[in-house]
Amino acid sequence: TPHHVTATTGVQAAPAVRRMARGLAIDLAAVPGSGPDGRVLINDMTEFIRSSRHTGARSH
Amino acid sequence: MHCPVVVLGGGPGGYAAAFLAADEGLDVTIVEAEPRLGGTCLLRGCIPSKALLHVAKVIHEVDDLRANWGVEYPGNPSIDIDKVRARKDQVISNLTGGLGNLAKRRNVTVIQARGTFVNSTTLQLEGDHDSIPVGGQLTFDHCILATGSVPAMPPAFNIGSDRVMDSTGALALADIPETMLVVGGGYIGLEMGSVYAHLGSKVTVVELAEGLLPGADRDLVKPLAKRIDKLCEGRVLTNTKVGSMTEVGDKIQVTFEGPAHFGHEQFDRVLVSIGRRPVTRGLGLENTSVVVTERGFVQVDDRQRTADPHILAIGDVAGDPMLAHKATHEGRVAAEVIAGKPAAFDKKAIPAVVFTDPEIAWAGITETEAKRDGVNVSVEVYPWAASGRAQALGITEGLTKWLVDPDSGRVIGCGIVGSGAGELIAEAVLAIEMGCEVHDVTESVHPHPTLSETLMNAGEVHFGTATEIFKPKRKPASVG
Amino acid sequence: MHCPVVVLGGGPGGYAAAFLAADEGLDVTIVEAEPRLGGTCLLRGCIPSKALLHVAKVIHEVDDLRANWGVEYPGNPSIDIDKVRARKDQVISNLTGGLGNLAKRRNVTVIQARGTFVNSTTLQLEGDHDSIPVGGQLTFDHCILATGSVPAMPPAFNIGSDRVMDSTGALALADIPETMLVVGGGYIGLEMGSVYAHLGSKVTVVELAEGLLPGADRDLVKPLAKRIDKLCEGRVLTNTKVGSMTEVGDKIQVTFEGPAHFGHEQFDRVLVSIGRRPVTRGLGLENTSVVVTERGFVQVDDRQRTADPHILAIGDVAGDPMLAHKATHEGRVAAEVIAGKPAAFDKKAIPAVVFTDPEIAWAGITETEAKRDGVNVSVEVYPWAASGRAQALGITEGLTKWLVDPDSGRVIGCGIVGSGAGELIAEAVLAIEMGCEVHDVTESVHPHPTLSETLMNAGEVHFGTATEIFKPKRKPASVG
Ligand SMILES: Cc1cc2nc3c(=O)[nH]c(=O)nc-3n(C[C@H](O)[C@H](O)[C@H](O)COP(=O)(O)OP(=O)(O)OC[C@H]3O[C@@H](n4cnc5c(N)ncnc54)[C@H](O)[C@@H]3O)c2cc1C
Ligand SMILES: Cc1cc2nc3c(=O)[nH]c(=O)nc-3n(C[C@H](O)[C@H](O)[C@H](O)COP(=O)(O)OP(=O)(O)OC[C@H]3O[C@@H](n4cnc5c(N)ncnc54)[C@H](O)[C@@H]3O)c2cc1C
Repeated sequence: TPHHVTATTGVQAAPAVRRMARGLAIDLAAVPGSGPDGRVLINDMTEFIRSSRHTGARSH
Repeated sequence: MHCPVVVLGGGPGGYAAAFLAADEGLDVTIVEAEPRLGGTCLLRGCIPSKALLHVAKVIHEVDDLRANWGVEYPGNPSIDIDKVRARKDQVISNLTGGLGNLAKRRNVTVIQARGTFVNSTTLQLEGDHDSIPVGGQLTFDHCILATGSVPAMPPAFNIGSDRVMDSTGALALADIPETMLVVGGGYIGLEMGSVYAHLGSKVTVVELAEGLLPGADRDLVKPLAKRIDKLCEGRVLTNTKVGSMTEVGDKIQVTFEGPAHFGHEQFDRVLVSIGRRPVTRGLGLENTSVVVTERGFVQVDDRQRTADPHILAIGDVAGDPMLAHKATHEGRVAAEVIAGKPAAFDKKAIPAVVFTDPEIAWAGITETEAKRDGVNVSVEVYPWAASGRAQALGITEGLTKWLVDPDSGRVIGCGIVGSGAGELIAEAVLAIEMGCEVHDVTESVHPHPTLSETLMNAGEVHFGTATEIFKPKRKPASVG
Repeated sequence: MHCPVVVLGGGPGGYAAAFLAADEGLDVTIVEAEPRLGGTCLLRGCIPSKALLHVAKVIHEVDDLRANWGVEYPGNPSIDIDKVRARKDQVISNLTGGLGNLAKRRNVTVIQARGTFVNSTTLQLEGDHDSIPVGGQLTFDHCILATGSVPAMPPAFNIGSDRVMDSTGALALADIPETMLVVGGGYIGLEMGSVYAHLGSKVTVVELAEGLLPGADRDLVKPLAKRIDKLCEGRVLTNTKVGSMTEVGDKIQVTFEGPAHFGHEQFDRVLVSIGRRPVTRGLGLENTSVVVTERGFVQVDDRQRTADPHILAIGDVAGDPMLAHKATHEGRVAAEVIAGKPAAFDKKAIPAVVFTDPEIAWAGITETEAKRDGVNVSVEVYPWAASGRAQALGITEGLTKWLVDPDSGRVIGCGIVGSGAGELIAEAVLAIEMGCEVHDVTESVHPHPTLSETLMNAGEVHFGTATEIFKPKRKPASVG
């Protein structure tokens, strides 16, 4: 079933981070994660937003 | 009458959705056929069953004090079934009364009526309650469909006798029958069977599959199966089909059609608990664009949206697992989606709990699923016999296990059997959602002496370093 | 005799350190004065107290069944104190026997002796057990000091009477005295007082501070204080100093010196539970470079290293909080540090639990600390009266609260009072350690109906959107 797939594969991020990404329409897979094993942390999100603002790369 | 947001069904899915939508500033109406909010869960499900299981548990613990602790109450308890029922009903009234007040304080309109869809934006309201608006129709921008489920009752068992009950009948607690047959060894059958057995009935359980709780991991089921077998004095008939039922005098005669057990037997009451059926028929869904699956569920995406742009669906009607907490979280997602918030139902772990004694709980991937789907996991098991708390309580038959993704070292599943497993699983859910590695769990200080430590200890098993058991993963230090 | 790693003291700190060091491949010896491993916790602390509290809890639940559920056992329980004691001792033997076996299987040498430091790398071993090596000395590369703590007994109370007991005496359960005074309303006094009260003693509690459990948040203490007051039939004397004790016949006469309560009274037994004292005196620490603080604790850094390069210290002897799980985790850190692993004791949350009924538990920052230190926190409280599970169990006096950092939205503290709080706090510890934001907790699916939901619900209070209570944070939708 689908929720197991996300448990083993896909980008790792906490519920609050997933929520933030949804809200900003950011694809989590595009965000470099600094947590253990590439986990995307809130700080990575803020950093990503800041840098995409510079490069205009943000997909909206 | 027009209301921007209508919720059809006032169960744990529906009222959670309605209340959150109201908290988000939306104008909300609940349409519920029954005079009280709460749905299956509150009126004839989770809550009354757990109230009765509490009584069963204390009765069991008194037996244990007598057998093992030198603390003895004279004789057996006298059970005033009217008082037990009254207490259970009081619990329900408190909670359902509370929900009514909360609806008022949130300015959520509650209409007591049966709603059916005339089209994608109109409900026809049947009933005779004052709350039904003139014209008997309600139009909406968004409807959240939360009509839940009802007990499945095959025609062969539906013989028009009060003595053949579904879970609602069993919870009504008309009497404590001398003998009772529970058809179906799923969680509802085992919970209700335990209650009646502790209240004094001779309970027999019959299950078509090879073991109780089909689908659950066998190592989790084993200690419970043992206990149920003892409680039923051996009358647990797995691998057995129930053929027919007939009323014979004031008994129900039941035929067992093997393969493991044949013959017929008479019981004072029969509880049929073989599953639940989503409520999608007779709702006029054919007048909308909502798609209903073969199994009768409404098809939804991860935002709880159906194929009809005006209609969302949540809870039991929207698919498995049919559990109250799934309904509530889906309800909250639906409300947020309508309010334009970035919600989605993308859970990695939905816990399942069997509130028997011992309890069984699991979340995330199970060992059974991992095997079936060929997912590579390491399974780290900690036996409760090694837990100081379990020893102190005399409940050493439990176990706690993690399923770990061997590549990332993350916890992706958890299973627990033992007293309080239903509470303990919550930490595991958080761990799985957070993408915790095993170290995150083992280095979190769990209070001593508690059963929560077994989650930490099962994590330590992964490294071969659990203090209270010896299960080395590294080669032992060269001896001499 | 030389052993690379010696652990002095075989309590939950010491044996955890020794076993992990062995699992890491090191050659380890434990020196323990007593004939059995387990320390205070197992022999005369956590474990026996919790075994007895289990009996107390069931007795309480039977009273509740009678009062509220229509299930009534005829008469009061007969309590065979010898059997209760035997059961408790059996639990201890099982566990301590298990530890002995585990030591063997791990090739950990256990020497039964009192050890004192001759210098930074040598222990003198006193005693007459066979396990003591010829010469009575043991040299080491690393010693982990884990000598724990003992009950504090002021000279004024140390009047040479068996009737004045410390916690060890109370756990010995010599009899069930008719009347008992508990001096000190900390967790040990309240736990043991509850046990004796449920077994039938008339218990009085006297506490110097203004309320029970000084230091704990008052809202958490309140429901417990109410229960203790009922259990003691009003005999809870806070704000009261105990002056002197004298043996008068077979009673102990105690004088109360105000300010809230004066006079004297006689009791069959007195339990002095006013605190614990780390064991650092008489160990020969002056022959090492170990630094002992004014309060008698060994000074350590976050790797459990003392000022002496050969000696680490863990557990009660190494500082507050004096709790078994802190000892164990420090023990594991010490073992890993010696094994060259990157461990440190850098916990954000060490849970504290009072295992009374109701239980109290907290972790991370407390409201009291936040106020004292001027830390800005939002406090989100969820009353258990709104929980379906608490209603079903009839335990609606509890509460669950989160302390949230208003800037980051992260949970940094948690407090719970209610049945099972000690198990529930484990999830909060994990959440704090993981740096969870409130959304992480509220979007994790907590099983229904459980008390673990109150953690989720208290999180929802933060957003003003808890389903079962109405506590809006946003402005209400304009009405009309
Ligand atoms: C005995 C028993 C024990 C259970 N124990 C647990 C447990 O411990 N934990 C757990 O998670 N789950 C448990 N469940 C399952 C749980 O009750 C359901 O998963 C949950 O109630 C589903 O919520 P829902 O809101 O989707 O639907 P429901 O609770 O079924 O509510 C649906 C509501 O919609 C109303 N309705 C239906 N059709 C219409 C209509 N046309 N017009 C107006 N109103 C309508 C119904 O009257 C009902 O009130 C138990 C169930 C049973 C039977
Ligand atoms: C009644 C009671 C209830 C408690 N309940 C709880 C609870 O529920 N949860 C909790 O976390 N904590 C509880 N505690 C506290 C807990 O017992 C201690 O925090 C814990 O035991 C500390 O572990 P330790 O290894 O540091 O020391 P200890 O357990 O005190 O062990 C020290 C060991 O060192 C030995 N020793 C001392 N000096 C020498 C020497 N010179 N040579 C050789 N051996 C020596 C002692 O014999 C002892 O075995 C309780 C305590 C009491 C008294």
